[in-house]
Amino acid sequence: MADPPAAWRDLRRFTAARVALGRAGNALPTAAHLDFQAAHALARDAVHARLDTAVLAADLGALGLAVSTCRSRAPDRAAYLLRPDLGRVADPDDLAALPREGGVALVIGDGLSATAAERQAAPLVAAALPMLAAIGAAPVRAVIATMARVALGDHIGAALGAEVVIVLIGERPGLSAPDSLGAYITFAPRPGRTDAERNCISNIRPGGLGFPEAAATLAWLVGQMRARGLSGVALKDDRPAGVPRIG
Amino acid sequence: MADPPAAWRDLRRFTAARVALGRAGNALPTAAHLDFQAAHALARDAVHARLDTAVLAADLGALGLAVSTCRSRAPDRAAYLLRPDLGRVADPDDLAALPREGGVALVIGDGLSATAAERQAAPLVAAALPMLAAIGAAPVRAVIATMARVALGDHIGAALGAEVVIVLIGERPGLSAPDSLGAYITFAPRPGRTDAERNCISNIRPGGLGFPEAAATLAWLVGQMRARGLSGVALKDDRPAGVPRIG
Amino acid sequence: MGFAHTIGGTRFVFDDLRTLMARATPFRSGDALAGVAAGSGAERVAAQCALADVPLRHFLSEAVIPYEADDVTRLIIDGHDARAFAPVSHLTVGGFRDWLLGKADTATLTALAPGLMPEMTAAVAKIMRLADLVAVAARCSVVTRFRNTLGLPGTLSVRLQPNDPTDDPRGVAAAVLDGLLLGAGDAVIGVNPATDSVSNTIRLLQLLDEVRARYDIPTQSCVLAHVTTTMAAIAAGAPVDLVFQSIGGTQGVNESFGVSLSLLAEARDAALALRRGTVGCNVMYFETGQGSALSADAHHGVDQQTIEARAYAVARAYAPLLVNSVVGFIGPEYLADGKQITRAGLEDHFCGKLLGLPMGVDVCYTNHAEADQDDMDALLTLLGVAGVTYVMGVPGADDVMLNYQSTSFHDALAVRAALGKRPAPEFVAWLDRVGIGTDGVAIPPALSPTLIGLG
Amino acid sequence: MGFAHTIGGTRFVFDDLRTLMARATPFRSGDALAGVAAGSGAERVAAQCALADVPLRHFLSEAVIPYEADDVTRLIIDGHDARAFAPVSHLTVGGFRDWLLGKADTATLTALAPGLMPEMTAAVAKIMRLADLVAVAARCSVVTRFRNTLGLPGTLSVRLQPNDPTDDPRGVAAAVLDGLLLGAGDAVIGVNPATDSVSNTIRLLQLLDEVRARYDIPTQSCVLAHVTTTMAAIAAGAPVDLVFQSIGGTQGVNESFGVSLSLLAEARDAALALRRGTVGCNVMYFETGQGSALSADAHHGVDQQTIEARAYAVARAYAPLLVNSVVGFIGPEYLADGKQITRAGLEDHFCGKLLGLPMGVDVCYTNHAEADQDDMDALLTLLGVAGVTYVMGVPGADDVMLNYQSTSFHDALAVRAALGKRPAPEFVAWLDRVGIGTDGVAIPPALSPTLIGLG
Ligand code: B12
Ligand code: B12
Repeated sequence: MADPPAAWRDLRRFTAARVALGRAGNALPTAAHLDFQAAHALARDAVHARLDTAVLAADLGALGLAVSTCRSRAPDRAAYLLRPDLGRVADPDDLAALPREGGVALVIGDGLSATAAERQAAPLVAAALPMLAAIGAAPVRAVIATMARVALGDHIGAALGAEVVIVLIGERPGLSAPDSLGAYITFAPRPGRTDAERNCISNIRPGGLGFPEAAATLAWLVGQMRARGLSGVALKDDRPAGVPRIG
Repeated sequence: MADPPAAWRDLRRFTAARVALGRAGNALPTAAHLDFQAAHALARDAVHARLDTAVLAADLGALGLAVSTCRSRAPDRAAYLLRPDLGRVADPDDLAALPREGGVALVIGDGLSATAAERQAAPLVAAALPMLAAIGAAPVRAVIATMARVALGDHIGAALGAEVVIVLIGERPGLSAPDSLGAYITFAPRPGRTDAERNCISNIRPGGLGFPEAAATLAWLVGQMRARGLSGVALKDDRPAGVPRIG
Repeated sequence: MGFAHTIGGTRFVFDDLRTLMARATPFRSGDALAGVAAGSGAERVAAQCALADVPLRHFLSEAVIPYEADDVTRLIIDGHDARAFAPVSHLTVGGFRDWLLGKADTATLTALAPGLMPEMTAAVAKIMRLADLVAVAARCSVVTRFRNTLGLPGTLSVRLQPNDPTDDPRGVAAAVLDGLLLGAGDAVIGVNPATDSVSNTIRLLQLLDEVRARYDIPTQSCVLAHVTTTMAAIAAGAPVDLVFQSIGGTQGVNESFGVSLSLLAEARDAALALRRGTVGCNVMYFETGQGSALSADAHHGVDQQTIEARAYAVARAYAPLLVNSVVGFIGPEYLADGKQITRAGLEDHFCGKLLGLPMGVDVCYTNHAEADQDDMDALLTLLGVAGVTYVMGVPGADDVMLNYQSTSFHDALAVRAALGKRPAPEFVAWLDRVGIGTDGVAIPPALSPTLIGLG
Repeated sequence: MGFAHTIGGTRFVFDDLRTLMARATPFRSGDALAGVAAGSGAERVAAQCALADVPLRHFLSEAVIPYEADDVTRLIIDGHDARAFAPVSHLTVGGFRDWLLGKADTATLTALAPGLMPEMTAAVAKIMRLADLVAVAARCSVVTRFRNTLGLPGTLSVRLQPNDPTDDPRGVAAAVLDGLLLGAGDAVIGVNPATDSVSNTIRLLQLLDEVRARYDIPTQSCVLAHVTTTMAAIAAGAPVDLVFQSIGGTQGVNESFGVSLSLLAEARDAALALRRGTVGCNVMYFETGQGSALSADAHHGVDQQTIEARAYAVARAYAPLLVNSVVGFIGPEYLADGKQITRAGLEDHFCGKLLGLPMGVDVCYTNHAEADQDDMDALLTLLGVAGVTYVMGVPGADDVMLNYQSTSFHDALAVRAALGKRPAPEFVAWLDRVGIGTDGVAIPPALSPTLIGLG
């Protein structure tokens, strides 16, 4: 009923957020309300989607990477959601099968959105590989981790004897973005690392942070970690801003 | 804190209801609140208790009754609670095993409180048998029904070729009475009878309706049903009152 | 005709209005039991979207249960007031939601009520959030009268429910006094008899009438026996204020309750003839509750919320003083947990109020349901904000005869205090007069237990 | 020493206070995950009964996490105000509940706050129903000030949360304007930066400050970067109103967040030195949430609600303008469904208010939890009745960067309307001045989008 005027509706040009919805009294108009409900039903499905590891392995192999897989100890999706402790620990056999090859480790985990890993991981890696190679930090292998939490990377990185571990993982699905990828990077990975000892790049997806920008930040962080021998809150991204101010 | 004065507390003499609890502001005082919580935890257990059919069969046998058993189609307690449709239909084998012996059928079901059936059924039957015998309406057999709803009696009664079916069944457990028994009596039982075609006697237990009174009403109802050829709303208990008025 | 909508690439089709309504309902166990619930979240939203596009006028031509087969359908269609319907006759269900939340004020809603079919209110409820159900209901005003005035703005009344497992008069009287001392009883003092015999009913009626008279309380009493029992009591000269009956939204469920529309009319006439009301003559008290039609196998494939709304069409034909959805009473087979009970309670209150009824809600649960006192606190508060006409008052929230937990006298005091609500005005005056304060724990002399035989 | 209680014939024993508290907590997934939850309903009630008998004084001598091992315990014990504690020092936990619900008025509660240890508030919360948590919290009053006055009786404020997945200034500005037009933003206009870099943080700080200045809004802004990033921004001369940080209730969880008590003090000093507040100088904004300590493996076997209350002891050491429990934000591993989120939200609000904090609640859920908008409506309404200081305002309830659902600007309008609440007084005056009505859908000239670069 009470549709907003054109000037208000125009705000939609600037953001994917649900602005300028109009009002039905103090409530959302029916159309906006049902739209939200539909998005919620679909996002709940995304949480339960399973990672298609074969396709992902092929995509990563095509980038010249060796590919391994590693399951966490969470037996199924329901357990995964309620037992993060299991999602943080690797299946012992899978872990034992990883070669202790050092260097920079790359882990791609389903996390809370397998869709995100399927869609965004390969393009991001494609963008990042040359930049990492330029600083002598290109990974040689990708480990596809299923039922994974961020901290699973600590175990995998340690098993690989890695200097740095990059974990690309599906962020929890939102109503508007069911496929957003997060990157968590940790220097000298080993079980017991806290989140204060990692750095994070989030919202990687078309419509969010673009692949070139994310890749550049990733390479910059890896370079700094190796140079300074640490990661986490003590390592601040203090590169000057590129995006212009408004006003 | 704010305990009620003695005159108010005295009300407890007249009822098992939670009167004269005092107040903490507008809330229940802590002691009364926790007492309620404890009763709730115990009542929830009572819902899930299973009927000890062996003990009950022995008790009923001791009263001179032949004993059969009949399961409903509800496979377990969880299904029983959410699928009353299954609790109303008899297991076909159990049903087929019942003799078509006519007369007044007696069914004892766990219903929502197996404890009630265990505790109150045998004493009630003991009190009722002589009264029923006096009007030539004594059952010769008791059918112990598990995972039973009231309407299961229609199937059992029909299979027995009974003129009247008496279903004694555990009422849902309350906080103060987890073991209250209900009696549902139906003339000419057959699948499809509605509740408007039954009569009911409820709250049978020590502290509720006593066994002699319940047995008397039961026998009176059975007698009326046989005399008038009907049961349910059209049959009113219009015997004069026995209990004195207050005032 | 059919309905359809596409969500996330899947097209969902719904054969008829009955099916569309059922699939659009938020999940509850009873609809799953009946086999009419949506199969997935996406299907449910698709049904809601399709339902939002249905013109309200369509409900006049497609009945969820055939006219020929059901006297409740006939009551609804024959009684529809086209003039009152006019202001919304051009709207779809979705547009109706917007209209209700936006423009509609109290006067508009009052005038609209006779123009609404229960299925229209059920449909719009299905596409509303809890906050929407609360906001619209809060704007409705329904005032009824017998020996006091119920439903005035700013009031929240309480049925005092002093049940006893043996109908022991002293047990009942003790619970009545307990409730009065805690400010309850303005909606009605109403006992469910454990034994549904005529003599027992008369005995309880006399008891309640005596207590009311001795304490001079401006309220009404009721014994919730079967309507036929109450009629027998009236015939025998018993002091009947209100006639009670459980009703449902189909002919079949009413038959399973042993009642018919004409029987209810007859009972009402009998009660009216007694002329016991002092400030008004609303003499009926009805209880309803989602699931009863399914329990009686009389649901015709219609979802339980829609049937519940149809029960209100039955109720409004008899100008009741009180209508009460006993929402969590029947059990988990129909409403499995606190979440389902909460939503159903607010839907029922909303639909009843829109249809012009003095809606109370029995905020309650059984021990076989997944619910607890926290759920009740939440629902009671929401209903308070929604302007519920009345709720139950049971000693310590534990009904020792019906074996379930409802709201306590304390709960009613708490919600009144939290939201600044008061009892019916005549009752407030009485509380003041006899000296019952809002935070006291004493028995004022005027309410001495000995006056009602509790020595 | 141990504790014990018998329920239904079974005697339950609890080794220490930490265990007793954990077993007494209403069920939630996080405590089950941590292995500290009660094994049955009966054990839980037994623990509640035993806990009710524990003297409040006992908390002074038995810490749930050892003094030597944890700086939060040291903060709590060293900072305990024995004089303020005196009025309740003779009470047990159960007696304290009665006292709170009965006698305690606003002035009494305000004076009591410094005398309470967080564990005392957590303990009493565990034996309270939702209605109790609401009733007591509603009597607390906590007023804070920076560029306006928050927490006055009858007010309900809103954090305007204009997040953007790329921190695009125009996206943020558009969401800010949308919120202002819907009456949101009096608590703070606060962006979570997608990228936690110093330059990006400064850029966002400048943007928010410009919008505030152009529109002349009596409110404060905040960029919710890590405290060390904000300190770097202050050092670089950026316009910082409030310093934000996530905190928890143990030294370990704070370490996992990369913070320490001294770092927080340093940050506060830096912000105070800027003297940007006009009506007051509460310069800190903290967020907390049940489960973060367990997630960081820093919970010491203590239940999550108790640790959450301990986080408030950290918060109150820095006189914050705002504290916010992000109750449903973290996910179902800690609070599985709407019921658990609802209870936790009201517990957190209650404990925070009792401890003297300006508590807001992020009424929210994620898509991996069993919750929906109905649950949010219920919790928001309950919090409104409980007098919550502020809630979130997110465009259409959908945070497109943090990927969760919170309350919308609309929700805030609805709860204010339902309960007769208003924004902070300075903000009300501003809304009037610029011409934003309560039911309008127009952009007044004073808020022209072009003024903030949205051409
Ligand atoms: C639940 C309940 C209901 C539900 C039943 C629906 C359901 N699916 O459960 C509803 C709300 C619909 C209901 C309605 C009525 N009930 Co009723 N109900 C109960 C209650 C609280 C629990 C019953 C129980 O635990 N049964 C055991 C389980 C295992 O049985 P079930 O197969 O699952 O359920 C069946 C029975 O409960 C039966 N039933 C329920 N109420 C009644 C009433 C009568 C007279 C009969 C014959 C059968 C019957 O219907 C169910 C479906 O077949 C009892 C109180 C108690 N302490 O027992 C009162 C109780 C049995 N009901 C009572 C009454 C009076 C009624 C009504 C007649 C009220 C009215 N004036 O309209 C109506 C109509 C009943 C009918 N003829 O269909 C009285 C009976 C008094 C008597 N001695 O005759 C009782 C004792 C409560 C009371 N004192 O008011 N009821
Ligand atoms: C959930 C969440 C949290 C939870 C984490 C607890 C939990 N058990 O999940 C809580 C509320 C505690 C939290 C806290 C913080 N978070 Co956070 N968080 C998120 C969120 C919403 C989702 C993360 C996710 O889906 N992970 C995927 C799943 C599969 O991973 P997981 O193993 O289950 O969970 C781990 C990660 O989520 C990790 N994590 C969560 N937040 C952060 C932040 C940083 C910097 C790091 C390194 C790790 C980390 O901790 C979890 C446990 O190990 C993201 C937003 C987004 N769109 O992703 C922000 C986000 C990652 N968090 C962010 C920030 C800034 C923080 C804080 C530093 C805020 C502060 N100022 O204190 C703190 C501290 C984090 C820390 N060092 O421990 C930023 C990171 C920005 C950046 N590029 O560096 C994000 C992008 C949101 C934002 N823009 O504000 N967070």
